[in-house]
Amino acid sequence: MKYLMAGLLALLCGFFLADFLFRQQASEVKTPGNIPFDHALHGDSIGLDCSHCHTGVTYQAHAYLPSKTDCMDCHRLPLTENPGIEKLDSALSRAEEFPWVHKRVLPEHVVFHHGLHFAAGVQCSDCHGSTEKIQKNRYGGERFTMQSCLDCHSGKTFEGRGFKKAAIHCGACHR
Amino acid sequence: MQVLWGCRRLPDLSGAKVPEIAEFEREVRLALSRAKGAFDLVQVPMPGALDVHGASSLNRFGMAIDLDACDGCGKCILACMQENNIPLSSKGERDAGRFMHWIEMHGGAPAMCFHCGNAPCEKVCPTGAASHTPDGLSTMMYKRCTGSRFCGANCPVGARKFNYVDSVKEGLARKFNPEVPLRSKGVMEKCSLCLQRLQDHKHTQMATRPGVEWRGSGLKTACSEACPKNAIIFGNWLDQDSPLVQEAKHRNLYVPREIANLDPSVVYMRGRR
Amino acid sequence: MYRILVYIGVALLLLGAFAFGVSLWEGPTAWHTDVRTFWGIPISLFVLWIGLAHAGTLISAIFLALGYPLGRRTSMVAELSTLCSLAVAALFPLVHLGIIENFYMVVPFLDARGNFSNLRSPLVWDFCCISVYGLVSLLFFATHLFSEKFPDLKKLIRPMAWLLFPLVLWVHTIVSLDFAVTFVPQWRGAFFPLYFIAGAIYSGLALVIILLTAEHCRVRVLEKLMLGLSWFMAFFWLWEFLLKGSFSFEVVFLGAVVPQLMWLRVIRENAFGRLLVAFSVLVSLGLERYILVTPSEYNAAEYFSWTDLGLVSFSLGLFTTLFFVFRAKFSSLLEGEDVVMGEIVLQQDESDKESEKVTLPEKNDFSILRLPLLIGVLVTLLYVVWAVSVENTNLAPLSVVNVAPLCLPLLVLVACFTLCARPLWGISGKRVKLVCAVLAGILGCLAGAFWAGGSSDVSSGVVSVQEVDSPKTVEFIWSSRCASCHGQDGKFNEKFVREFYPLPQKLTPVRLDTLGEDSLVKVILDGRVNMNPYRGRVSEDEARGLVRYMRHLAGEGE
Amino acid sequence: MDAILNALCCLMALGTSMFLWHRPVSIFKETGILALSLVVFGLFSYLTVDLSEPSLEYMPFRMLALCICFSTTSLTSHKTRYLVLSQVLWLWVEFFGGLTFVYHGLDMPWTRIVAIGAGAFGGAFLSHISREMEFLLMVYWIAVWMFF
Repeated sequence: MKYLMAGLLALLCGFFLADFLFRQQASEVKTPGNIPFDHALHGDSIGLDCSHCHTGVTYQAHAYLPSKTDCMDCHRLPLTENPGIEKLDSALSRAEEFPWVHKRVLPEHVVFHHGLHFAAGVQCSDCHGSTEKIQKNRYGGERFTMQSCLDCHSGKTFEGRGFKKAAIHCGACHR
Repeated sequence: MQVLWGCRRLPDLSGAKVPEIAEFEREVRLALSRAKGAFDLVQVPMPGALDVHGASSLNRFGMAIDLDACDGCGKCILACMQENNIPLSSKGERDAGRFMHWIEMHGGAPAMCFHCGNAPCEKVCPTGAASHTPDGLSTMMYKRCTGSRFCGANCPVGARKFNYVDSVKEGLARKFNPEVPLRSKGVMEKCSLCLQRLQDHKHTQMATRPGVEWRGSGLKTACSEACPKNAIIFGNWLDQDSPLVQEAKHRNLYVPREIANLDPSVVYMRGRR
Repeated sequence: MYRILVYIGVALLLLGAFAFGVSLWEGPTAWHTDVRTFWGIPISLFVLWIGLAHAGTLISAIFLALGYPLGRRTSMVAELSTLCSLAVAALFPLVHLGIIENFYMVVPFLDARGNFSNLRSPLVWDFCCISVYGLVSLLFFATHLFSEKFPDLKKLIRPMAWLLFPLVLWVHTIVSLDFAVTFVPQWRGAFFPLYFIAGAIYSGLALVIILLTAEHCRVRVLEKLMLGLSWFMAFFWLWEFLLKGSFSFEVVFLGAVVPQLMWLRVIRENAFGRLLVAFSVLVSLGLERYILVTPSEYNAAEYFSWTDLGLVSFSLGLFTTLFFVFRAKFSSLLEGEDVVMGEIVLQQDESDKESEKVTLPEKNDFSILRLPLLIGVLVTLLYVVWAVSVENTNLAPLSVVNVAPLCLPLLVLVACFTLCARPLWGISGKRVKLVCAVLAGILGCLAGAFWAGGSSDVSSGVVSVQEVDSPKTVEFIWSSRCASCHGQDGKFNEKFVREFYPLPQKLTPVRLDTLGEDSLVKVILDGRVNMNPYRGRVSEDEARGLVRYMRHLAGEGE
Repeated sequence: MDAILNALCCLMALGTSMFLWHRPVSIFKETGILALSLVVFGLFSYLTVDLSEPSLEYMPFRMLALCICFSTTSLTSHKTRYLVLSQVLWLWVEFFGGLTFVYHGLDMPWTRIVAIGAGAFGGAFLSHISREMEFLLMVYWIAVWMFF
């Protein structure tokens, strides 16, 4: 009997262990430069939407990242009384032209079009989490899995949002 | 883990030698000199919508190859290789009579995958890597392929190509087109009807002009672009004003006998009516 | 005796091992293929060995089920040969694959990515049938093996035989469908199931006869059966010829003509004569499989590369080694006292003489089987319903016909486990139980890995700033570039500007018109007091477009 | 295939089945008779029907199955069991033959399969088989062959 129990236990443990080890890993890419960027400060609190910095997000495949110039649009003047602000401005002025460059987390055989999903009414926060949630200085803390795509495409998630069922055949997102 | 899931590794291009374009041209000439026998053609009506549950009623993409115009110059083959990053085939492969070309000359006429509406290859693929899109493409999901080659054995016209060698490591592959991933060793591949172009075109339109129905108008495959005689016409069989339908309307359409009752999307045109 | 045979086996194994390694390393280029044939020697060897794996169970199980049990030794030898040739057969489909580590994608189950293998493919059926067949015949062998020591196992043997009876035929039917389903003209044939089963039993009988000769005993009934089957095979070859005009002299000669030598007393009574016939049958069937698998115009057998031969010898060696090692290991258990050593003469009428004492009335069989079968049926039904209803990424829907081939294996597997798991567990010692527990753990790991499906590698590309010349439409530029201060609707983004910036100029239609388009374009590109320069981020035309859009917004504002 | 040919098939199956299972039962005799009858069936269908028609390429084997079904009625022991098994064999031939047709775009002979299946299932519950029952079964099989 006790061996039976042991076997069952081993079975379960093995399953969950292997699942944990082999599951799709979150790919985290550090941004260059030591500027801790806080999405929360730049989001709704000052009435900006993501597309102000991620200029492609509303209508193109890639969301893109702001260039130094884009940052400087606002940071030309000291914006707050916060003592850290000079440090930030000087860091910015020293930063290279494209401070934010990161590796795409999307596998090469997967197609994802940001604009398409924006047009379909999907909010950035639906996949990337709200500006408060996004970790400082991190990218891709989210665990994007094919399952999460499929769930939404086949209408399992976001019932309330009235999304249309989307294609789930391989050719829709893979090449 | 990388070993176990090696199937999902990216081809490592670092250090691998990359062939010159001249080599691709040379191989195309070689392939032309070894053209296969002509198909035994039978006449068919114009393809309609797929009769599969869940098929699109708006789009069914396909091509018509004008046998009267085509002079078998083989420019389409080269264009296809450059669009889809098709690797050169190794010496051993050539000796075995195998090229990776998605387009091959059969009796002086180009032949690629005919994208049968009722494709035998898809039925026997164990993993579902070979599957159909609602708009009539027989697609190949490389990362899902386990290389059982059942599809290849079951393709009546032998349109499927198997990656017998690791073309990247052998320095046979060149990434002309960043949009198309390189295929790893042990994977089946074939004409995708330039799936990437269709996807990009569709996504851009749906993002910038939501609400407008996408019929893929104005789109062309690499081969049809490259053809100097304009003998390969790409279009949407269900769109009355697509160049394909416009042309095919008053021509006789033919397909190889082997696949005549498999509802192919790619056909040959000959003679006017 | 066994030692010598094991040595021979090891020798062959080592000869072939290199070829095996090469084909693992090189992949499908290692053996002969060409433009038309994608498959090759591994698949032919697979078909051959899976065929050989059948006679074992057939002889012991089916004869037993039908009430004509053979001597214990005969049936045990047959079952052992089944297991060993199954082990050999199972290797080759793996070798055949282009990406071996992807074989798990064939398992007909859902993984965490939402992938479901394509149940319409005979390969999936194949995979299930063969794995189930392996497991069940292992259980059958174990039950049969220990039934001497533990008599209460005896009553299980017949019911299990009844379960194996259909399964064994089913498996080879499915193997034949791999071919019959395709569009290859040489493989067309609705009669392939029978053709393959006949071939399987034929070759399997030959193998068992060889093994029994090594045992220094002889079972006449098997020889008679083989001879009888040779006539059936002859007809199948005739039919193939009538249908497709395909005909191979070697195959027919070795497979249908040579066996008739058994009519001669000299050959029949002489062990070497029997061996000769049996081997010629094996060779003929092997050749037939190869010719079948490589449907080229020419006779592909002439194109044998050394790897092909190496793989053949590997399979032979592996079988011989496995078989005789285990044979020696179990020899004490194999020889029941009810076995007539040496000559075993068996007629159907007097069969009960050497038969084991398991001939219970059949009513008993079915009363034992009832519950397991019920459970099996329920599980199978559940699976079918689930498999058909699961949302698969494949366009064409599944039909019952696609799932039907999976039903029997699943049913038999479940039934067999519910039938004999408990008794076997009861008699097994501590070590066995421990091993089982460990195996369960490993199984769990595999299942988990399968479920997780692994991690895709990220792309090599990078994401950076947007280039100017990428296609844009003015509204989008406005919302991304201008709206942060000027507001989506041309009014200000109060939250932002009031707090951090002096208010920008109000954009009334009057003001815009007085300034004029060109100067406004200049402002957008080169900036003004608090207005940022956008040259390099916005093209001139886009700036012009923006001005028009601004005017339009202002117009709406009034 | 037209009715006359079908009738001929049934007759031949019936005829050959008469030779089976006469005591003393010996492997050689039975296998020999079966193999011979297969040859007869094969040549018959080769001469009469057009074999390029895919649905006919397993004719002789269907006839063999039918013949075995007929022959079981003349058994003396385990009649019920072999009656069921022989019908299952026929079912087997029809079902997997049909399966290959499905993949070639033809459709499954469902009515026939269901009919044979019903026969096999029902047969399993016969306590003993009288002469009349044998006759009825034969008629049933012939009907299945002719009309489905």
